[in-house]
This record gives sequence, structure tokens and C-alpha cells, in this order.
Amino acid sequence: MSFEWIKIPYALLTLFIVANYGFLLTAVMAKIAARVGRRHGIPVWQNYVDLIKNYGLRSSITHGVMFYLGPVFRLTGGVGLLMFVPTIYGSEMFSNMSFAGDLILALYFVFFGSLGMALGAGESGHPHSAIGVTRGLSQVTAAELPFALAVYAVAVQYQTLSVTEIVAAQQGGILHWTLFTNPLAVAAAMLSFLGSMMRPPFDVVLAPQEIPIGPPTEYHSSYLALMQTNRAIFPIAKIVIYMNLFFGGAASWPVFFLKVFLIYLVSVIVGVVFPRFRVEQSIRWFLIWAVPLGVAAILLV
Amino acid sequence: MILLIAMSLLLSLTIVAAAILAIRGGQSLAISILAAGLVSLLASVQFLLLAAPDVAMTEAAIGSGLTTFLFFFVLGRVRGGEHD
Amino acid sequence: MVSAIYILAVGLGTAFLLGLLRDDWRAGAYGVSLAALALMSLISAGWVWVMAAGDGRAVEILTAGTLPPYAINLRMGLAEAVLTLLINLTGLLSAVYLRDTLFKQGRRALATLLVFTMAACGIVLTRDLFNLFVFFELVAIATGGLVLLSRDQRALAAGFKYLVASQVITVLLLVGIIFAYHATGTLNIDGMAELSARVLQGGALAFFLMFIAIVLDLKPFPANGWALDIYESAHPAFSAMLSAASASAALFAADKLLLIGGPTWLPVATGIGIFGFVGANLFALAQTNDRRLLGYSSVAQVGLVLAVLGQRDLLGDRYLFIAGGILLAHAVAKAGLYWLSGLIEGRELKAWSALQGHPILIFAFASFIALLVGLPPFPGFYAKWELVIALAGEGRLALLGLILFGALLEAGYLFRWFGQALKRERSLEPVAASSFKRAVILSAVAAGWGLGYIWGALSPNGNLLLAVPLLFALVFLALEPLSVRVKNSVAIVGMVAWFLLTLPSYDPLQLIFAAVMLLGGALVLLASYQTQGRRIGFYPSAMLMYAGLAMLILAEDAFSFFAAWESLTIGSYFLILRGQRSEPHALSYMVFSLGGAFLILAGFALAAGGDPLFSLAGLAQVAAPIAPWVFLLLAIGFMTKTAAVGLHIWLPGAHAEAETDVSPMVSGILLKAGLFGLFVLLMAMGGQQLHGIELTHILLWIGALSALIGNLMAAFQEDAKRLLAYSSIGQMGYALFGLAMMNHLGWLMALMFVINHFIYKSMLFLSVGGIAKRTGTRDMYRMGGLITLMPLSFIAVLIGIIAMSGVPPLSGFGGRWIFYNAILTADYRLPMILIFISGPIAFLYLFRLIHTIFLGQLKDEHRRVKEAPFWLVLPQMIFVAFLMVFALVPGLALRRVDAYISQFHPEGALGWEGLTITSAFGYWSPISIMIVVGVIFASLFAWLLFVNRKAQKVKQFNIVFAGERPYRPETTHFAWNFFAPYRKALGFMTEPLVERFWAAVVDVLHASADLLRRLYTGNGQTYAIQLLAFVVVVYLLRTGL
Amino acid sequence: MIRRLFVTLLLLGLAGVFAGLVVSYSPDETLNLSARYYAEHTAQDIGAANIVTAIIVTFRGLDTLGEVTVLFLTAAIVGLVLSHGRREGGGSGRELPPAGELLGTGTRLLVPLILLLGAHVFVNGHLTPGGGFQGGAILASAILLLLLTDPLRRISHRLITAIESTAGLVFVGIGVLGIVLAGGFLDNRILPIGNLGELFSAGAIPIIYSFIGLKVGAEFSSMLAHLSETEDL
Amino acid sequence: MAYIAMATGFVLILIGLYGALTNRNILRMIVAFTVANTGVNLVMVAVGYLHGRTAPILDASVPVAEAAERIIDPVPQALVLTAIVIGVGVTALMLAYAYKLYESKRTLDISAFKDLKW
Repeated sequence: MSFEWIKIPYALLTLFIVANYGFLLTAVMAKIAARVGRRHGIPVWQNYVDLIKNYGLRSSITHGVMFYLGPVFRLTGGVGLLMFVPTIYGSEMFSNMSFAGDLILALYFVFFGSLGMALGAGESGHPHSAIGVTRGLSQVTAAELPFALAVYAVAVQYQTLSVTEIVAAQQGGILHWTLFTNPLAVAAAMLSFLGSMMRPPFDVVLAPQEIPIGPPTEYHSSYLALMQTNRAIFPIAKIVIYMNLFFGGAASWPVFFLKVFLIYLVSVIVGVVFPRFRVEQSIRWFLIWAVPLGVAAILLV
Repeated sequence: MILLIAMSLLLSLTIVAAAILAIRGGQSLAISILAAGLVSLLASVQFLLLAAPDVAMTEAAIGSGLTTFLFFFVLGRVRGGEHD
Repeated sequence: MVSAIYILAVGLGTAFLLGLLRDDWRAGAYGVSLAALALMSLISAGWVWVMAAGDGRAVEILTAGTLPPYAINLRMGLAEAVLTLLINLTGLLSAVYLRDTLFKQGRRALATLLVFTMAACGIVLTRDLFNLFVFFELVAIATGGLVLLSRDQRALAAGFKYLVASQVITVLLLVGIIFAYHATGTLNIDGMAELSARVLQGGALAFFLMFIAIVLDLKPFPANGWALDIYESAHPAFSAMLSAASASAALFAADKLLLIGGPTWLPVATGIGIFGFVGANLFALAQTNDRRLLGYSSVAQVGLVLAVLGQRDLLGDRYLFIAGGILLAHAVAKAGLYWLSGLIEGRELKAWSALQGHPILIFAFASFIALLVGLPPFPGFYAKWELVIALAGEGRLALLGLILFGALLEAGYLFRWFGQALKRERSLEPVAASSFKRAVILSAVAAGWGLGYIWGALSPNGNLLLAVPLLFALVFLALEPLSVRVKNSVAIVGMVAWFLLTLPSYDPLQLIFAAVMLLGGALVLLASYQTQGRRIGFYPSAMLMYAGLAMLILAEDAFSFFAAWESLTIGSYFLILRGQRSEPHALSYMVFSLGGAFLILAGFALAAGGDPLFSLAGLAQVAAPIAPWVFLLLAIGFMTKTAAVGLHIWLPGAHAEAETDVSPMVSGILLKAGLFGLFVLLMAMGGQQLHGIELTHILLWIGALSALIGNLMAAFQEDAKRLLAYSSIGQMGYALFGLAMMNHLGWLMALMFVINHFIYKSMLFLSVGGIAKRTGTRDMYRMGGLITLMPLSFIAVLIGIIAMSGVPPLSGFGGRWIFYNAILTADYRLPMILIFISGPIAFLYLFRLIHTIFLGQLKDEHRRVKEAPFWLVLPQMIFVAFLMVFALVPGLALRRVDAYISQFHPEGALGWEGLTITSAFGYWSPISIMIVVGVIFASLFAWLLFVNRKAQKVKQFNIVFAGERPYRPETTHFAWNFFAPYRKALGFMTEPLVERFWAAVVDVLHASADLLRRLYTGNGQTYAIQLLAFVVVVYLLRTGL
Repeated sequence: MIRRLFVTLLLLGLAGVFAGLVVSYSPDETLNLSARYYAEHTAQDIGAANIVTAIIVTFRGLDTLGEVTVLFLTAAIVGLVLSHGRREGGGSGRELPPAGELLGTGTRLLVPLILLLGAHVFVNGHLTPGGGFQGGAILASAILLLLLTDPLRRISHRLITAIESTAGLVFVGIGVLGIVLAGGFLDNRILPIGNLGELFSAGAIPIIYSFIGLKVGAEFSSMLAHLSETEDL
Repeated sequence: MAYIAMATGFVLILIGLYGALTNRNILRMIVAFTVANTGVNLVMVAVGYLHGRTAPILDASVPVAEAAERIIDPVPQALVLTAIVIGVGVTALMLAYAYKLYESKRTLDISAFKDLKW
């Protein structure tokens, strides 16, 4: 694996596909959640409408450099994450920029966007932003732990940190997926997944009712547009990692769409069933339920 | 010889008795001091019996004589202190 | 050389002569006395010269023209010469010191002082038992007189108590002497020693009585209340003589008696001595009176020497070197401290704060304390080294442990005192201005350093005072009058020059440490340009620390390693103590560090097997039964410096309260010394098992726990520097974890942490320091919104926290990447869970750091705050540049080390081909990452600039607050108790259990000291009873054993 | 009471030690090494008939020097102690009834005799029992007598001190002469040994002992005088 | 005889020490110490005693040649002489102290002088 110039257009193509899929998917998921709650829900193209509206807004202010850069960081995080993991297994062209680093890079790059966002939100000077950030950081420390353990278990299992190689090891039938070869790790990771999707019951970060939308409180217009884009790309990028690590990856775009949809659905379904946790409740929840699974996974590998 | 030993023994008993008198807390300090001087004096006799005339002289002159006077000089100055 | 008898003759003759002088001719009498003392000193000095230059054979001095044992004879040997010199000089200097008092008291006092000095010399010189008794009586009576030189009315009672005690001692001694004479037919000590067997059979009880009487003259703990009262109430100059001269003489007498007692009595001496050493030091903890404290310390030191006397059987010909080193160091230091106490009006320890503003006196104070504790480069250090090595070599571990424990207690109260003197509110009472008194004190200082030089020259381990780095540090004492700029430049140039000079001799590992410590140190010193004035005390301390570090890296044998370790500890202690509120923290730093150092000492000693020249490489050859213990001792010792959890409580305060440019030194640089030690240890010894437990696994747990606790605590701090300090604990935990993994990548990661942690922690401390300087507070919730006012500081912090959190593309990620690769091959997984959780927690405190300081609402009172001073910003920017370079090409620093580590762990070396770094599991291309991220970021930024070009800049306060305008910025800045929900969830883990544990230990020690010291009721009669009880108890123990 | 009990117990322990000493003590049948040497060599080496004196002044002369120093020191310190914080202004101003005529006359008669006796005792110290210390004590008793007859009498401290100091200096000086002229410090053979039993024999011993006598006398006198000059409390 | 003197001496020492350690009055303590000192002197002289011999003075009855067989050990006597003088010196010093102590507090009770402790 190394860099070739042709990768750039292919990466842009991937980006384009994922972004659009993300816009649609999040809308669909919102619709599903609404229907479960016996509401009507939004149309599936609502995201596009919002995006155009936000870009079109004329009034725009900035609180300073970091405020300005916050959304840039945020979206760079999402796009970068997508770029650092191979999207389609076996396709040299859709392996993106994964030559730059392995699984560890992807794991740590997740924080890039969050950090930038947090900084931007911080400079907005709005206390709700800061409160949202503290909640998010607090929760993520516990939520990430089972995932880290699962990743470690998987890496030990396959003796590699390369995402491509991990996917390769899962080829040859559904029973070769990590889901079946190392169910404990997958269980731990999926619980962690719930926590990282910012959906109920772990959406206290955004907490629309008490601290209106948390960190992005002060963001508007094109800033918000960038973040919206990220909100479409970032979850998919994350799910790609889960898919690659635990569910055999995707050898083609249809499989990719299907698997991403299903994994996303998990969090939505859980979200509509449970009420919201407070931060300390969710931390305890992860430590009590998810972490032991992860520990068992690394010990039994 | 026996006589000598008997004398010595008697002397010793007297010395001890004087010593006990000297350190008993009940009586006046003057008696204590005198008793201690007596102990010294008798001890110097004992020294003579032990064939130590030099020591005997010294003990008599210094241990029993001078010391006792020193005591009395001080005792005379600390009226009231003797009953503490 | 004239006969040594002239020492006595001159002393006595002059004392008699004084009677012939007219009463009112005081100056003359005083002059004559001084001349006599000077002459006596001169004779002694001459003999020292003769002995040292010649073959050192002792000279017998006959009296009465008759050979011993029929007449009394004296002996002048090397030890005698040195001791009489000590005694005479102490007498002379005390006489100088006492000038006013002696003038007032007249010739009787002068004569008494002369006789005291003469008699103490007599105790040293004589070889006759009864003569010894006579001299002892003379000293006792002279003491009874000199005590009264004090202005303190209580001295009278103390003197009487002393006389009562000496009466009891006299009775025992005389009975013992006469029966010993009866058993041997001689009074000559050497004659009796020849007939030792006969003494010990027929005259065992006689010997016991003599011996115990001499021991009682040493004021053994706990039968020594009378002596303590004297120390407390006597004139300090006399206490100096009592402690330096008469105690030394009595010790020598005990030594002579042990010649007679032979090997069977040596353990008794050791037992009494060590009991006193530990006990008196314990009691001293509860003292608040300076002179009484020094008294306890004297008792303790004498006990230590007595214990050493009891070890003469194994010390062989090094015996004089060791006992002498401890004794002389004690004598000089104690005399000096007593003299110093005479300049100070108050008697509380705190009253020594009057010394503030007298740098020379503070230097004297520090020198004396270092002498007492036995720190390098003083004689006690060399002596203790050889003593401990010998003890461990012979397996006398209990004694070794007690000695080190006692020394730690002593260091504890001495440094507590020093800290109080320097940091408490300055006492209003002035320091006595008498110039000759100061001259006396300074001559003691000179003597201390001179002894340090001599002992260094005599030591087989080499003279520390000839070590270039140490000399360089000492030069700064002389440079003190110069301005900061000059000194700082000299320091920087010196450090860089030393680095370049020694460059060829470094292996890659040492190179990394040297670069961090010396070049990094020089870089941090740039920040010191911003201070004004002369900054007295800073440069000697800092350079002492750097000298220690420089020597540590190059150390090849255990001695120089340990010496360097102690040097850097002392230097950093003084450095930390400079902080405004750092007194308690500096103390706990010192106590922990010295405790750790003693463990290291014990570890080396155990490994050395009796060889004082033990080389570090020899650690590899240490064999099975003791190897794990050596490992354990050394590892714990080193971990006190890296502040591993459990031993970490000193760090937060020490680092947080230090001055702005000191914090990066003690955090970014000093902590690495511990890592270096661990590296050396693990490279030499590898893993060790104790009772089947792999010790490195324990280290893994400790490292992981440190990482967790450190990070967690950091998240809950309100004080920015404390936050950084706790974060250091966590970071060092990571490094320890990496080392303990005992594989290639683990070590590489630890090294990466050495570099990274140095850079970002120095940078952050400087940045936060600058901010604290500008805002006048370190509490983060009092700040906020400073980003526009202090942009450069913000950039430094931003880069710092990105690097620290391990987020790509900066260098911290490299550390994380290596870490993950390393743990894949580690064979022990449980502690990793802790590491995994502590990683994200780091985000908490890092975000808090940047958010609450720079983001959020700007406070009104900070609207005019300026950027930090240039000299604080400059190194930060250099660090930023470094971080960037290191992020791009980590191979620059790591590649050679990677190859070097392959010697120890051939498996798992990284591949460095092209732009990508590969391991057995994964790969990583720093430049590609940087480019990809950069391109994405730039494109998006350009896009935003394009669509959002008309954005209007508004103040932070211009926010939508649920439709209402918030009232004030202060109430709108969300900063206090930032992670409240987190505390609710995991706050239980931040319970200060460790702190409580150590506090309990200290409390128990203090409480027991406070309770037990009530033994000293103050009643002279009770003291005498205790004395007798001591005799009986020793007798019973002795016969029972 | 507890104190008494405890002290008794302790002394019982000490008594045990002493008992041990007594039990293991066996009287010598013959003189031991040192004593035999003194018995055999004193006459020819030292020339003193009183062996104890020979030992005190010569063989163990250093002890004796120390001993007189003890007295010197004590006298000095007693002076120091008693002048410590003494109010200036001298005498107490207390009027005592004059001592009886008998005592006064007796004193005048006795003092010279006592002084003479003292001198005799120390001058003959090398021949007969007695010597400088005993003689000195006798000299002091003369002073004591003077003090008793007239408690307000002020003995000349200057004189006493001068005697004391001179004697001490001579003692040390003779000792040093021993190094220069003979075999070592305090060697008595700086003067001819003479014939055993004669007054002028035993080398420097009579001289030394005489000065010791003077010195001791002076020192005791000084102590007595100092104590007598104290004020009633 | 030596035994008798020795035992007496030891008893005196014990009595003296007992007195010194139980009497609170400073003067009584000093008196007791002199008793103990006398005891020590007795013990010392007794140790040097040889049965049936004479004082170590050479005169007509003890010719030089027979001295070694006739006299007792002179050394302890010499020592005791010194000890006595030293003892009186110390006693005098203690007495002076006692006087001053009384002057300072108007009492001779040793337990009253406990300003310095611990």
C-alpha cells in the first residue's frame, strides 16, 4: 500500500457516496425513531434542505479564531477518519488513505474532531457549550473503554493492527466474522458503540431539552452546515470501523450499505426503548456492564 | 587477728548504721550531714585497718572534715530549704 | 613535632597562669587564653600533618620516665591528632565566639574553658584507665562551670542535673576500674586489652561497669535527660563544645574500652548506639526548641558513631575512615549549628526565619544540615556509603535498615526546620550582627567543606569535589553577586558545553537523556532571563541539580550513581523550596526522595556484596536469593522519583508551588532521572521473581495505577499547575508501564515519553506559569477568555495538549502507536485495562486546561492582561517547533535508540524504511498523516472562509443565553468544578487514601515521639533513676542474651 | 512510693552486679605485676620511701595533676557560681556579735601551729603517710578557723589565687622540666634522688608535693572563703 | 577483712544511691552521694588489700629488698587518694549549685526545677 495520485479522485468519490448515504440514512433513522414513537417524522430529504438553508444564511458572526476553526476541525475529523480506514475490502481504490496508518490511527483520530469542536464550542463563550463538552468527555472516557478492550482483543486475535488484514482474516463465510469468533469482544464493542453515537439513552451531551444541543449551541449558518455534513459522515466512518473489525467488512458497496444500515439501526432501536441516562449513570452503566465483557474478551483471547 | 576482724565487723556495722541515718529523710539535715561525716570518719578508721594510712589521713581530713564544713556553710545559708 | 603532652601542659599552665593576672586586665587574660588555645590547636595540627604525611604510626608519650604500664602513658596517633585538633579548634572558636561573655565573667571562666579543652584532649590521648577517669571528671566539672555561661536561668538546674548524673556515673566507673585492675594487675588500656581474656572471664562485670559508665558519658538515649537540658539551656558556644568536643572525646574513650572488651562487647555497643540513633531522632521530631532539637540530634549522631564502633570487626582498616567521617561531620555541623543558634534571638524553630535576607548564613545552615544528614560531598556521605556496603556485605541488614530509618527521621526534622527558616514569615528580631561570631560560623562551614574534600580524597570512590559538573555548580556560589543575566548565560553555556564535551561518550540511550536533561535544561533556563535582580540561591541550587543529572548519566559505578542521585535531590529540593508556598511540599519531596535514595543505597549495598567500588554493570551478576530484593529496593527507590502511585504525594505540591521556570525543570527534566534509573536497573537485571511473582508485573500494575490515578486527579484540580503536576504522575505511570512490559516497543515507548513528556510538560508549565504571572492566580476558574490576549501562550498550550493527548498528527500519537504495538506482545494483560481507561481521562483535564483558561468568558479584571514575557514565550515557541519536527520525523531521535534497545530485546524492532514506520503488527507514516490531515483541513478551511467570508467578529459575551443576556462574565464562565458529574461517578477513586496513609504514618511517629518524650520529666532525680535503669536493663539484656 | 519501690528494684539489680563482683573476687596472694614493680623499683628509681606518694607524684603524676586541676577548677567554678548574678556592693552589712575572747585568742595561737603542721605533712609526704593533699587540707583548716572566728572576715582572694596559680604553674613547669632534663613529663629525677628516707631525697617529689600542698590548701581555702562570703538566703 | 570492707563499701554505695534517688531535698541528695563515694573508696581500698601485709611505706620494718613480699598493693590507695579529692571537688561544686538553686527558687526540692523537660 502506498500513495498514488489516482487515490485522490477515488477518495473524493468515496466521500461523496458516504456523505449522501449519511444524509439519507440519518433522515431515515430519524423517521424510524419517530414512527416508533407514533409521530410523523421528517422527510428523508430534510437534511439537504437544512444544509442548503444553512449555507444560505446571510447573518453570521464569529467569536474568534477557535470558534471559526471548530467546525473545520470537526469535519476534518470526520473526513479524515473515513480516509484512514479502507471502505471496501479488496478494492485498492476504495482503501482511501489507509496507507498512512493502521487501526490505532483511526482510533485516535476519532478524537481530532471532538477536540476541535470542543475548542470551538469553548470559545463561543456559552456555558451550555462547555457543559455539553464536559458531559461528552466524561461519558466518552467510560464508553470508549470497552471498545478499546475489544479492539485490543481483536488485534491480539488476528495478530495485526492493520484494518485490511483484520478484514481479510474474516473472509470465507459469516462464521469467520469476529462476531462469531470472538463474541465477547463484539458485545463489548457494541455496547460502547451505543455510547458513542450520541443517541438516547446516551445523548445527555446534546440534551436538547435542558442545554439546547450542547456544544454547538452558538453555531449557526455555514458553521452549522459543516457540522451537519460531519454528522452525516462521521457516524458512517465510525460504523465502517465496526463493520471492518467485527462484521467481516464489506466487499462491495451494496454490502456496505446494508451492513452500515443494520449497525446504525441497533443504536436507534436501543435509543427509542430507553430513557436518557445522566452522565454518572451512563459511566456506571458502562463500567458495570460493558467493561467486564471487554475484560473477559482480552483474557480469553 | 580475730580481734581485728571483729573490730572491722563492728566498725562496718556502725558505718552502715550511720549511713542509714545519713540518708533517712525524717531528721534534720544537720544530723544527716554529721552522720555522713561520721561515715567518713569511721571509714578512715577502716582504712587504717586495711593498712592504708595515706588514705585514712585524707579521708579524715578531707572527706569527713572539710566536706562537713562545706555542708554546714551552705546549710547555714539556706535556712528554710532544709525542709523541702 | 613537639610532644603532645604540651597540649595538656599549655592548657593547664595557661589556666594556672590566669590566676596571676590582675582581675581587671581582662583583655590580656582573654588574649593569653586564645593564644594558648591556638597553640594547642597548632600542636594538634602539626601532629595531624606528621601522621598524614608520614607512615601514620602512633607515637607513645611516656610520663615519669617510666615505661607503661607502670606509669601513665599517652599516645598520639592519627585519630588522636585529628580528634585533639577538633577539640582544640572547637575550644578556640568557641572562645572567640564567647568573647563578650568571657570578658564579663573574667579569668575563672577562661580557665574553666581551657581546662575543659585540655581535659577533653586528655581523654583522647591517655592510655590509662584511671587517668581517663580523671579527665572525665575534669570535663564533667568544667561542664558544670561552663553551663553557667548561659544567660538562661534554667541552665543552673540543668547543670545540677548533670552533676547528679555524673556522680552516679563516677560510682560505676570507679568500681569497674578497680575490679578490672584487680583482674589484670594493670591500669593500662593496652595492657588490659592484651589480657582481654582475663578481663572477660574474671572481670566481665568489672568491664561491664566501666563500659556502661563510659557509654553513659555518651549520653545514651534514653538515659540522657540531663544532657538534653544542658544542650537546651547552655550557652550555644558551650553546647557546641559539648556536642563536638566532649562527645567526640567520650566516643574515643568508648573505642578504647572496646579494645579491652573485644568482639564480645561490640554488639552491645552497636545495640545501644543504634537504639539511641533511632530513638533520639524519633523524639527530635516532636521538638520545637532549636537547641534541644540539636541536642537530640547530637545524641542520635553519637549513637550512630557508637554503633559504628561496634562494627569495627567487619570494617577493618576502613573503620577510622567511616567512624571518623560520621563523627567529624557531626562535630563540625553541630558546632556550627549551635554557633548559628547564638545569632538568633528566638528559641522556636520558626525563629530561624530571621536568617532570611542573610544568604551567607543560610548557606551555612544548609551546609551544616547537609553535613549532618551525610549528603554529598560531605564526609558523612562517603562514610555512610562504605558503612552500608560493608554492613550489607556481611548480612547485617537489620542494623542497616535501622541506620537508614534513623537517618531518614533526622533528615525529616532537619529539613522541616530548614524549610521553616526559609519560608515562614520573617522573624522581626534581627540576627545578631557580631562579625567575629559570624567568622566562627564561617570557619565551621569552611571546615565542613574542607573535610568533604579530604574525605573525598581518601575515598577509593573518587573525590566528588573534583567532579567538573559539581565544581561548576559550586562556582555559582562565587558568582552570586552578579546579575541574573550573567549567571544565566554562564549556566546555559556551561550546560551546552558539557553536553558537547561529553557527547562522544554517550550511548544512544544516554544521549537521549543527556539531550533532554542538559540541552533541555539549557532551553528551559532561557525562561530564567525574565527574572530581575540577582536571584540569590537559584543558580547554585539549579546547577547542583543539573550537575547531579549530568553525573548520573555518565555514572558507571554505583557510588557515583548514588552520589549524583543525592546531588540532584538536594539541588532540586532547594529549587523547589524557593516557591512561595512550597515549604510543606518541599519537605515531603525531600523526605520521599531521601527515603527513596536510602532504598537505592540499600539496594546497591545488597548487590555489592561488600565491594565499595561496585560497578553498575555488576548488577547483572547479582545472583538468585538476593537479586529480587536488590531489584525491589532499587525499583522502589527510583519510583519515588517518578512519583509512582503510593509514593506520589510529594509531587503535586512540589511541582505546583515551584517558581515559574522551576516547575519545568523539576517536572520536565528531574522526573526523568527516575526513569533513567529504572532503565539502568532493567537493562542490568532484567525481570526478577520473588516467591514466584514476576516483579515487573507488579511494576506494570503500579505504572497503570499511576496513570489512572494521576489522570483522574488531574481532572479534578482547580489549580492549573497542580493539574499539570498530577498529569505528570499519570505520564510517568505510562512510562513505567512501558518499561515494565519488558519488550522492545515498551522500552521505546518509555523513551518516547521521556522526550515527549519533557517537551510538552515544560512548555505547558512555562505557559501556565506565564499566565499565572499575568493574571496573578493559578486557579483556572478565575481565568477564562484569555485566547485573544495571550495568543502565543494559547498556541503553546494547544499544541501541548494535542501532543499530550495522543491525537494525530502530533508526536503524542507516536507514543500511543508504539504503546499499542508493545502491548500486543506483552504477556500480562490485566493492568492494561487501567491504561485504557486512563487514556481518555487525559482528555478531561487537557480540555479543562485549555478551555477554562483561554476559552469561555473573559473576566473584567483581565481585560488589560498582556501576553506573557518574551523570555517565557521564547522557549515555548522553540518547544512548539520541536514538537512539530519530532511529530514529522520521530526517527530522528528514535531510530538509533531502537537499534540500541535491540541489544536487550532483539524481538520487535521497528522498520524505518521510507516514510512509514512498521512494526510486526501495524504501520504508521507520520508525514502522510500530516499531509492528509493538512490537506483536508486546509480545503475545508478554505471552503468555510469562502462561504462565511462576511462573518462579523463579536465578543464572547455576545451570546444567546436562552433568550436572556447573562448578567456578568464571571457567572457565565463555566469552569468551577468542571467535571462534577464525573466526580459523582468516579470520585471515590480520588479519595486521598495514600495521602491519608502517609499522614497516618507521620502522625503516629509524631504522636509517639510526643508521648514518649514525656519520659524526660525534667526532674534531675528521675533522670538519675533512668540512668540506673538503663544500666540494669543493659545488664539484664546482656546476661539474658 | 512507686519511686521508692522502683529505685529499690533497680538497686537490687545493681546489688546483683555488685554481688557478682564480690563473689568472683579472690584476694591476690602476691602482688600483681604493677604493684610488684612499684615495690621493687620505687626505692631505686624514685627514691621515695612512701610508695603511695611515689605513685601519686611520679608514676601517676598526671592523675595528680588532674586532681589538683579538679580542685583548681572547683574553686574557680565555685567562685564563678557564687559570683553568678551576685549583687555588687560587697558585704552583707550584717553585724554579728564578736566571737568569744577564748576563740579569738585560741585562733591566734593555733593558726600558725596548724599551718606548720600542714607544711610538715606535705614536706614529709615522700617519707611518711600524708602529703600534699592532706597537708593542704590542714592548711585550709587554719583558714577555716579564721573564718569561724570572724565570719565577716574577708580573706584576700588575690593572695589565695596567686598562691594557687603559682603552685600550679610550678607543678606544670616541673613536669615540663622532666621532659627537658629527664625521661618524660613529671619525671622526678631532674633532681638527685638522694638517699632513701631522707628529707631531701626522692628528686623533685618533695618540691612537687609541697606545691601541691600549697595549692590544695589555697584551693580549699578559696572554696571555703567563697562559701562563707555567700549571703544568707 | 577485705571482704568485710568491700561488702560495707557496696552497701554504702547502695544506701547512698538509694538516698540520692529518693530524697527530694537537694542537700540530702548531695549528702547521700558523699556516702556513696565513701563506699566506693572503701571498695577500692579493700580490693588492694592483701592479707597480713603492711602499708606500702619503706622504713625500718619494711626493707627495700623484702618490700614485694611485705607490703600491700599501693596502687588502689593512690587511686583512692585521687578519688577522694575529686569527690570533694564535685561535692563542693554541687553545694555551690545547691546554694544558687535555692537562691533562684527559694526551695531545695529537686522536683521544683523542671523548667526544662521533654
